[in-house]
Amino acid sequence: MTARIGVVTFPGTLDDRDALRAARIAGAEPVSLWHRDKDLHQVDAVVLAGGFSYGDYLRAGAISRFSPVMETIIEQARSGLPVLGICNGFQVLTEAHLLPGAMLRNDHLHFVCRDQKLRVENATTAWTADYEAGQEISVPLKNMDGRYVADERVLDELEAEGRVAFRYLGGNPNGSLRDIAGITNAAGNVVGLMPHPEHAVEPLVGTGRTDGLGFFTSILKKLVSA
Amino acid sequence: MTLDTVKHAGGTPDVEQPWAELGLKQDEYARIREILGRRPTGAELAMYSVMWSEHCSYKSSKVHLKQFSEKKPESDAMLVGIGENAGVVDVGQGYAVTFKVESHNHPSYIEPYQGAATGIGGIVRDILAMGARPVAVVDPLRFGAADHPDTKRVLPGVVAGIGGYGNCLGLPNIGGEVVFDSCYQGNPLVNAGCIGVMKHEDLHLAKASGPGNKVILYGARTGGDGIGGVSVLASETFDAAGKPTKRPAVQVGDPFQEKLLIECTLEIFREKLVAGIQDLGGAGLSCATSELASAGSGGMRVELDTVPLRDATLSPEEILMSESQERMCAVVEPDKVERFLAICEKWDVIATVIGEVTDGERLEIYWHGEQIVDVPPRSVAHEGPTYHRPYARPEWQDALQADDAGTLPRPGTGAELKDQVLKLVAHPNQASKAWITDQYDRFVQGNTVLAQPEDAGMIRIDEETNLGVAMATDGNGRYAKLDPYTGAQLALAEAYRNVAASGARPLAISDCLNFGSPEDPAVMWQFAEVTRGLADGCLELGTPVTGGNVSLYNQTGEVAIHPTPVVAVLGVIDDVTRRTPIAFAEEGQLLYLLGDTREEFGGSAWSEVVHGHLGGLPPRVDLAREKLLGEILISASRDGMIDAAHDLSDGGLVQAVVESCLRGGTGARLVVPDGLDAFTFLFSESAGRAVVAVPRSEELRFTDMCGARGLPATRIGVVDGTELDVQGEFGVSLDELRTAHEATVPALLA
Amino acid sequence: MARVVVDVMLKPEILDPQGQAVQRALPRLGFEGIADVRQGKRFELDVEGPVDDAALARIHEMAETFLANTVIEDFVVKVES
Amino acid sequence: MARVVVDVMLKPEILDPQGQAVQRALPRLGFEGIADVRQGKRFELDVEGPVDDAALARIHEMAETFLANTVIEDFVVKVES
Ligand SMILES: Nc1ncnc2c1ncn2[C@@H]1O[C@H](COP(=O)(O)OP(=O)(O)O)[C@@H](O)[C@H]1O
Ligand SMILES: [Mg+2]
Repeated sequence: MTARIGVVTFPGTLDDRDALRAARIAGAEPVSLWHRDKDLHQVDAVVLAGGFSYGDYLRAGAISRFSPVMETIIEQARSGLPVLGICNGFQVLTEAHLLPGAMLRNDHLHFVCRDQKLRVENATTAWTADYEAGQEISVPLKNMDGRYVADERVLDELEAEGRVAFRYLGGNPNGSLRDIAGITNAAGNVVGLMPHPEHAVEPLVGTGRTDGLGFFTSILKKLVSA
Repeated sequence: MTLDTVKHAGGTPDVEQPWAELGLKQDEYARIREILGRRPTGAELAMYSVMWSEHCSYKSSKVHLKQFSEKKPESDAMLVGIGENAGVVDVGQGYAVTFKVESHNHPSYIEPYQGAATGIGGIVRDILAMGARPVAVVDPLRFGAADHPDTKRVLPGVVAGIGGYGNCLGLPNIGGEVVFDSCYQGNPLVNAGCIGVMKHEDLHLAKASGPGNKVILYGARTGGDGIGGVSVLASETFDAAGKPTKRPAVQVGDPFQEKLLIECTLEIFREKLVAGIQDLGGAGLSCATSELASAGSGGMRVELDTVPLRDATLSPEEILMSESQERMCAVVEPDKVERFLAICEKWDVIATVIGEVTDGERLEIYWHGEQIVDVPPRSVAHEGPTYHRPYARPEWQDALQADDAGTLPRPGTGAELKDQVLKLVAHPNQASKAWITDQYDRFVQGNTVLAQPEDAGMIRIDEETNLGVAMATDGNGRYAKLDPYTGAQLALAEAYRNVAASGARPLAISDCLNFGSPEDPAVMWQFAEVTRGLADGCLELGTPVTGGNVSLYNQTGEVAIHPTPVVAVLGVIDDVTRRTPIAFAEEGQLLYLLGDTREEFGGSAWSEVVHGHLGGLPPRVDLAREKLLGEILISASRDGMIDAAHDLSDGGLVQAVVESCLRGGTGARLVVPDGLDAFTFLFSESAGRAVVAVPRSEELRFTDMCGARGLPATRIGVVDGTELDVQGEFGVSLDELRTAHEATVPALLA
Repeated sequence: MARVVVDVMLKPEILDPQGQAVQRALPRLGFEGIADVRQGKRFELDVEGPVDDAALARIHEMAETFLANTVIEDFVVKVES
Repeated sequence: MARVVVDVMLKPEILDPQGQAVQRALPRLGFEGIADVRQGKRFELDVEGPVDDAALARIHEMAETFLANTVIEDFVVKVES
């Protein structure tokens, strides 16, 4: 038995095919979800993939957040559906207030594409259980609006509750407060991060590392054992 | 104002018409009258003027471009040749690849961000129109002097525009060039290339056949963008003040709309819903309708009122000339129209039936029920004027060639050599371009095997079999200025060598030929020499030209840019796991220099960096040798005999070794081979060379192969330590090299 | 048709690198005496029908839920004369 | 300190993809009756010293040469009260 991992395509989503491929490589059954369709087609988990949905016009993620598929995802995420937001997906999750804070233009004002070192700070979420707490991984980072901000109170709360899931190492690439690369909700089912684990699942392409595969094997193990 | 209908034109032969303002010559206007047997209507005049412009008709260049077909090498790979939107080559396993390079030079000078962005948009639609899924882009760029204030305006905007558009489309940027030279001040070159992949059966051509078939315009609404842009921006000598036009000369791109257009079009292809398709680029609807009709059975009728507008005040002439971006035109059988429109609706793409294919031989366009265009489409699209412009070798050419770089003072000591090496790798032209290329997404789509700063970009196109394609673009304006014929062949040879160094087999080329004004006989001579050199070179290398682009009038006043042929070579690799990177990664591996090194410094990076000199002759070209070198590099990669390879080009051996060391994070110890002095060894730019890293276990097999095939292979050192050590001359730490190489561009631009 | 403008600015406590980049460039271009620059967004809405209190209330709601992200941004709604 | 605002908008004839995307989204969010949306930039400048004619002339020049690209954009300079 395997699990069904849904990947949403909004107009302008780019990394949906990569996320589907990553789910497949991890051993899951990949399922395409369409933004206009409220039905999640019995998936066990959802990935909101990277890209420029609606061109990132207005604000990254701001328009997609109001799509029909998000209505269902927001509702089910609140009752435990595992959701991973990567890059644009992370932006959608903050715009939808499933995760606190907001994403802003990189402090250097340029798009940045690089191989990024991260530390996995929380290895208990639905999407990170296959990592060790404190483990260092490298995955591609590529974004224009990757600067994570939230007010001090929220940041302190995230830190205190162990909800900073990933932190940048070797230089903060975008001015994110407290070097935050990704966070989780309190229940650990909703996780968002700027770097792209789905681009780091095969030794042949990208940066040649497979450090991102753990996201997909984590969720798969959790779902299959559940 | 009364509508200038065909009927009205027939009855008013003496009306004054603004043919000169539209860029037509008197004899061209006379020819239009002759073709039509009356004066043209305003709309017809608009169409002819834009389609007969230099940019669309290639009137100055086509007599020379003919050579690419006449001297075409025998190649089984060509599926579609010159003349279509882009050429198509067979890469095996049922796959075909289409690729092309185009220029967006003048618009990018006026509005760097949008000019460059729409350059990417345009080339991507070209590729899409062939039936292919775009899989990667490349961007060969030239700017004025690196420290000139205007470069600081133009470059960041151009780079942000290329990134902003390409990243948003989800197309990995896998290569390109950045060159600074004051000759490009005021005339930066923004060339953009795209690669697309399809199955053989998905090939689509731009033609409208089958009377009764519907003509569908889909994508963005039509606005006043770039009206006159084609003729004013792309074809006239650019005057710095810029001519104020009533409508914006600049197009603004909407990459989000284009992404939808791509996905929508691919879905339409998958369901086999189109009989012919054409992208809208320069000359907009004028071009799309006349080219589709001209290539098809000939007749087409269009109701211009049905075109969805962004600006309701546009006149019919303006609608025909508008260069609004993100539009495509398809010819669809009537029973497939409904499904076609449904797919467009799914992707939020506006689609409208604007006309149909007729069984006549005329392109007829109506506005409010009245006929405003009635022309033979071939006369607009394919039978424009041809110029045999005079050309002559400039009188300064001899003096330039006589100013031999070989006589320049050379470094005398190890310390001087070291100093000049550091200067070389830190010069803006040789420095790391990571500050620029890190603004481009190179990972998207998850198939990028190699990208910058590798010799060639490489994309996997089949996940099961690991079939892949590679591309490199090159062009050295300094060489071409010294000798255009040789310069063109050097551009070709370098791109070819880069592709081979990555392990891929070069198959075919595209080119973008950037020159000054064709009205200057010296420039025309450069153009004639470059095309001759390129055609001869392609014949010898067996790599046909599949298509390309010519950009003329890159000049301010009397001063033209260096002749700058940019060549893109496409290669194929059966198994991308066998690719060869440039990084020296394994200590103890042996470094071999392949090819012959001569004292060749004309046009070299060294002569520029150390002496600010341009003169003499460029390096000699030996294409048979290039071919042999390529075969060796490809065999060695396939059979696992080498772990790294880097071609030698500007900056010579030392530049290549520094790049490979920095990429791998290892040092190297070099020994100057017998018969060479250290300076020539390090800085010469002799063509037909590469440096490779050979595992010790493979050394014998590798040198045997080179020996048996007659390629000189000289052992020059070993991968080792944390510095670059040239025995008996100098040593320099990787850290120092890295700082020199990587700090320059950010310091100039950040 | 009536025009309503919505100005959206980053909250004062949020770093505005775009504004800063503009400010830093000014002296180089020969413009002195600008102590601070903030860059925000301006939306011009063409409204069908009367711009009465009900319409303004709707636009206010639109700004709050959509045009601005109030986690990081403030906004102002103005009717253009 | 005095505040001067520079509003930069794309010229009416220039495509505004951002404004269009916003406008297209509005009906889906339940906001009807907005015929057109244009999105531009708003710069808030804090000016040292008096905002007299000379200062405004300088700001006008700054807007023309730097804040706006007049090939595609129009701008308006306003003193905030
Ligand atoms: N504008 C650009 N866009 C993408 N890649 C670039 C660009 N400029 C340079 N590169 C990449 O940087 C690397 C070094 O460039 P270059 O020195 O011109 O290569 P070479 O000399 O081998 O042709 C190559 O991988 C090239 O593709
Ligand atoms: Mg190279």
